[in-house]
Amino acid sequence: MNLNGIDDTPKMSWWSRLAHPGQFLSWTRPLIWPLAALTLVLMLVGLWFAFFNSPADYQMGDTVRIMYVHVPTAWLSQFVYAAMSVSALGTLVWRHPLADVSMKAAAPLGAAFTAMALFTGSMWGRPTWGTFWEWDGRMTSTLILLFIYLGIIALWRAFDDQLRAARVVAVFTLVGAVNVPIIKFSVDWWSTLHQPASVFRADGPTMPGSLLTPLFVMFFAFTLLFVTLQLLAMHTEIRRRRLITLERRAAQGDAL
Amino acid sequence: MIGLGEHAEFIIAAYAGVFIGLGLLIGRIVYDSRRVRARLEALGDRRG
Amino acid sequence: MSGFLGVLQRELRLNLSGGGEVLTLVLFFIIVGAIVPFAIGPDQVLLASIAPGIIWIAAFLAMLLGLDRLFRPDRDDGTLALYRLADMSMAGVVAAKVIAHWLTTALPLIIASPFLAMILAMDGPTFARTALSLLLGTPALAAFGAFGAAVTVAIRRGGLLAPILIAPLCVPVLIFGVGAIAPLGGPDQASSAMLFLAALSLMALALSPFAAALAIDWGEE
Amino acid sequence: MTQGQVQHRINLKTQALACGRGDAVLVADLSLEVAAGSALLLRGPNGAGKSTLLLTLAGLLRPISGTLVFEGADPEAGPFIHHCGHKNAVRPRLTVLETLRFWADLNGSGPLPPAAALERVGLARTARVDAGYLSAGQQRRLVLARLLVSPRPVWLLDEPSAALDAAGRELMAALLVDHLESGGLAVIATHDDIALPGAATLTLGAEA
Repeated sequence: MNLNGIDDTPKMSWWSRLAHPGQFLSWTRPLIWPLAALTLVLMLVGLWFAFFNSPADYQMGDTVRIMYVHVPTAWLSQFVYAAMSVSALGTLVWRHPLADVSMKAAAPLGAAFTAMALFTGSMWGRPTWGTFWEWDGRMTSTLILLFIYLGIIALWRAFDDQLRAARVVAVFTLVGAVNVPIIKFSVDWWSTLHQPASVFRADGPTMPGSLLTPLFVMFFAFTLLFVTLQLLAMHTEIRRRRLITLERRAAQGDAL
Repeated sequence: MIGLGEHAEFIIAAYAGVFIGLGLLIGRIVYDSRRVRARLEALGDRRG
Repeated sequence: MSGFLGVLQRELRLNLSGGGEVLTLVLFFIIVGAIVPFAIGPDQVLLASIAPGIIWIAAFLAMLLGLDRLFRPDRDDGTLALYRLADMSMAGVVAAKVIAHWLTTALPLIIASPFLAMILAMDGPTFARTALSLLLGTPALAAFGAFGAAVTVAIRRGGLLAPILIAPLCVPVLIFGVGAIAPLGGPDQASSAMLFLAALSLMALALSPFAAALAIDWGEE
Repeated sequence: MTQGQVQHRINLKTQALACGRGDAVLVADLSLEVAAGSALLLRGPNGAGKSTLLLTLAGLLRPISGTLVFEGADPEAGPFIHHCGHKNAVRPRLTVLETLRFWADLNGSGPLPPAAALERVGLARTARVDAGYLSAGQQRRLVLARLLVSPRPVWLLDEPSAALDAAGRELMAALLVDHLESGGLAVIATHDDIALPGAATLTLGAEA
């Protein structure tokens, strides 16, 4: 607690100028359409590769094509959490106003990608393992990650005051980030205990190049898609906050 | 399109699921963005 | 230090005096454990094999149930504001509360667990391991629980949210807790699970007071 | 019976302080100075921001802008502020003496033992009674005893005289006079007249 002199005079560096939500809005707004176009192109190229220009795997057959959507969404489910944790640090340590916004925008995206990773995983699992759901280490820890995402979204929604919410959610996100590796470790330990060891490693380094090309294209397409959506959602959130302020001011004006 | 082998339905379901999901996600974010912008404009904010 | 003891003493006094909350939680624990055989049938062999899991689940649920009384009454009556201006850190307050919470919820459950072990057809050595794993694992549940309660204390109707937030974080505790009892992977696995469980409890106890204090301070500010 | 101890001298200064809840500003551009040994009475209609200002001064709410300094405060010496809000922080299940002992443990105890403080605020006979049986005015007296068991130079009191009877108000005024004489500082939000010679008055929300 800093009682002996609270000084909030802003230091004007490029950092704090970028931190200003209005500046951020006007600087990144021109990026949205090019990013969206690039995402679309990469996605189409990736789909073309995935369906027309890649062979079936000699072991898994055509089901390997599910990998081109499964691996990118599974990657994003973790990458979005990492992005959220960095934003949470921004909120806690630097009290960066954009960090709050970024955290809030990322949570539903992360939950959606995690849900997609689980869905494609089970679609892959049915032909490969013969069951939609297998309690293997990766599926299980992804499911728990989804629960954490949903908890964070519920926490955001439960607060009335978004500034307060941001700090509390930031603490929770970071505690979650510390816990995710522990959860992963414990779940791996548990699943090897209960069933014969690991099934297969599709993303291992031994994959032939013909499978890697579509995978990389899709990987970048999905990552760019996340970046685009994240920017757009951040813009909306900044505007929403401005809207709330304006509405409140209007209401106060009426009251006076 | 090439044949998808014996498990075609799962491959199609996976892709359809992901792209329907993405569609819903994009739709929600774009709709939200439009709505907030429209309300801002209604309040007379010109900064976009 | 006198502040720490003061908080501890007050929590114990409040939880043990008259209110009967402690007995209610123990009753809940026993009823949850006793209701399982009705759902899966009175097969002694089956019951004995899943008894460690049942006891852990019942303890887990009972501890989640008691979370809401950890900080909310203090927030409602203004004591939380007092803590923030007290001559001790908020982390110290939380640590005292975690200890009191463990003493008034987990310890009674462990004391009551022989009854569940008996009706769930557990044998002696298994029960000994169960008691040990509960003893080592419940501090982590108390610590995580205090963190969940701290995160949701500023929310008016946060009572249901805390268990939802905390349950995923408690998965490792359940895994190692049950893993330390059921010798699925042989005795080696069970003893390493016991060590993991102890490590988890130590880490949670050391870190959660600070995280919870941060959440309380910033949720109230 | 006075507190018999000279307080650490602390002056309160604010400059262009704005405070409120969330980002809704309730009190704007407030510059005030309260010197050690003097008191400031906050007045104003409901909703003018008296409680919010007190919470901000106590450091329980973050100021929206401006500066807030307690001159002469030693950050090493621990907290130096008593804040008494609307809520009494009294739990029904604990006895009066237990409650006060807990506060003394929490805030650091001074020369005055809890039992003597209870006597000073006229609650000596209820010491063994559950705090839940106290009337609203008696609970308020118990809160005053909290100020006595842990000497701190800055008192921020929110409606301290609410629910107090005439004798209780006299008692409160006497405690305040003792506190100021020993070099303490007080900011009091109130609707009642408190007999404090030489106290400045600040009226919030007058223009609204």
